[in-house]
Amino acid sequence: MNIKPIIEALLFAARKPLSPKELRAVFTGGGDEKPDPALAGYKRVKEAEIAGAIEELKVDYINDDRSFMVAEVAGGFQIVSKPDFGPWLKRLLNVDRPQRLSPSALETLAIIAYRQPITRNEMEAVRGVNVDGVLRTLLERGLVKITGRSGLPGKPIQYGTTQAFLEHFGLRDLEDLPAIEELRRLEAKKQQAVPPPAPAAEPPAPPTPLPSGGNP
Amino acid sequence: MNIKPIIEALLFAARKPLSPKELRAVFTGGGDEKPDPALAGYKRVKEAEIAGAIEELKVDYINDDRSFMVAEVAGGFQIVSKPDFGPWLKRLLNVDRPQRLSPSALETLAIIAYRQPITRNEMEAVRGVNVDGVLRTLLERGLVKITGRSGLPGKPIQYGTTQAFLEHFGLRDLEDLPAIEELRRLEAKKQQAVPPPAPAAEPPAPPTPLPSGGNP
Amino acid sequence: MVENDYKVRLEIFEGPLDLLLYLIKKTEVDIYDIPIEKVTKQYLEYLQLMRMLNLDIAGEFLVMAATLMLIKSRMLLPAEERAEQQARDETEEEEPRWALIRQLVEYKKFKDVAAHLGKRELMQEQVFPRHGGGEIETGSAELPLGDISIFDLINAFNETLKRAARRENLREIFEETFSVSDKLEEILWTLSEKGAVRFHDLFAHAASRGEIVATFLALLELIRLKQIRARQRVHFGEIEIVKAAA
Repeated sequence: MNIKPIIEALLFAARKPLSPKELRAVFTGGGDEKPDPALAGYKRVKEAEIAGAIEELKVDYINDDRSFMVAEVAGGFQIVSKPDFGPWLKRLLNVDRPQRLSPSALETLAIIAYRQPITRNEMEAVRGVNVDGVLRTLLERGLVKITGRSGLPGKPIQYGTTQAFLEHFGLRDLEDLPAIEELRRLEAKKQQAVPPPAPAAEPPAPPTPLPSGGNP
Repeated sequence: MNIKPIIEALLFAARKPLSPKELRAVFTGGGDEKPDPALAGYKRVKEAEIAGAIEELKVDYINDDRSFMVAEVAGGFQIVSKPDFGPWLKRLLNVDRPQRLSPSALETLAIIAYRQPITRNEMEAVRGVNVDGVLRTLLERGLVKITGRSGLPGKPIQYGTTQAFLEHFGLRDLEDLPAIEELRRLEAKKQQAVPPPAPAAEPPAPPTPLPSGGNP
Repeated sequence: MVENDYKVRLEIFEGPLDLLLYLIKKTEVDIYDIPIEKVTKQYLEYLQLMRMLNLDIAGEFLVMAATLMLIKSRMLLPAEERAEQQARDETEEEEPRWALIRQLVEYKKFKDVAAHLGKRELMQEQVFPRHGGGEIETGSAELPLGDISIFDLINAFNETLKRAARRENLREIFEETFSVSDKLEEILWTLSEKGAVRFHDLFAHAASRGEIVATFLALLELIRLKQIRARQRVHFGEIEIVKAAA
């Protein structure tokens, strides 16, 4: 009946430092509605035994030169990474953070921001290339969302920017976008003067060959 | 210049599985504004070296009989507790792990996993029943996502599996599913050979009244 | 449409194909050599049983019954007529019996994979990452929001309709049919991307009254299914739609 491996697993997975008392409560099974019979043999584990096992673990990690150690924090024990690795872990957080947007993602995002609500075809008409992958990235990053459906034939989905978009770019609101008024006025004039530029609405959506599988 | 301890610290501290690529990004310091000179010596670490170090860690934990192991999940590596300690950890964490999936959810998920991107009608053709409710559950649980639209008439929505799907089942990647090659090939052949049979998808006419009982 | 979507389904079998597989297994025959007559008889008996138990029989079960009857009737044709029929089948479409067998074989493969996934799920349940897999505390705790009543929702909906009426004067009115189940998906998708969304944002770009109604029905349905919750910081304030806790 070796409790060390169990304690190791418990300290490993715990969300906070565990005191010997809390560890003991796990062994005695306090609060379990239907106690697992496999765990019943440990009911009489004493706090001193638990403290002893923790001590052994401490020594194990030192002897094996692991990158983590058993630390005593706020009256409890916790497995934490050694301070030496701090700079690396800081970098990891950077890597963990979503990467910067690609130029084509930015371009598409700008089109959406200024012309929302806008369908995929309309984006493609402006950019001149397929936007499937880029659009999916933007949706996944939460910068763009589905806002509804257009009244055009086939009722294509329309997209718009999100709150996260504003936050990401430090904008107060959409009006905060550079020269949006000017762009809009330009657009309005165009629609009045010339017959609507055909490309935007027309292209009967080349059956967009979707890249298989999800993207990262 | 031993990278193993660094990788151990990184895997230990990360909140999600890390791929060799992500680990390498930590070494090369991508995205660091003011690179720490102490870390500069590792810029040229190769993915193969990283994979090798991970392999060593794996063996270490096995030899030392630790309560955790290096698992390969969703294209990355993660240190997780061994399954043997599951009952203890459930007690400690008092977790209500997400409910297990129903048989029909598992079936639908299997079809999506192998045939993605796939439309709802295509799923129903394989299962022979409506998948509305099940599909909604899968979307809600984040195991499945919308990946785009098919080029078929009506542009039906297409679905695929997510990263969370791989994590939920502890799969390395989609290739980790049994006989995935075989099931995919079946599909490819069918599409070449015969026009797709449209079985259960569109029940023709009202369901014919049943003749009572079995007649010889 | 809503009722159809949520029709209670027979739980014992996952569908007609599942039932057929069960019958084939029970009679211990090769899937490629199904004794159609026998299996059809058993299948129909099962449907009878389901009726007697007052179980709601999904339409798919009835469609399959019709298919089985069709196959059976063809097999009863005299030999020469059958050959004729087969020739016609080859030119037109696949013989229904082979179509069914192929569907069964394919379905069975996925069913096997599903069983495999079920095992993996059980195994994975025993494995824990650090911090119990929970999010590490970020410190940006949400303000507690009070749950709101259905009346608050309807009020908000009224507001939206009024605003839409104003919009419709300006815009063209599109005759569209928005399906509730599409809206369900859009809402769930939006929430899975964003976590929460303001009530009005859901309607902000609605093109027509029909779309607003569809969206609203989808919202009610999701609340009923306890998949989402509507919350409000202050009375008559902005309503927020969030995913229900798992």
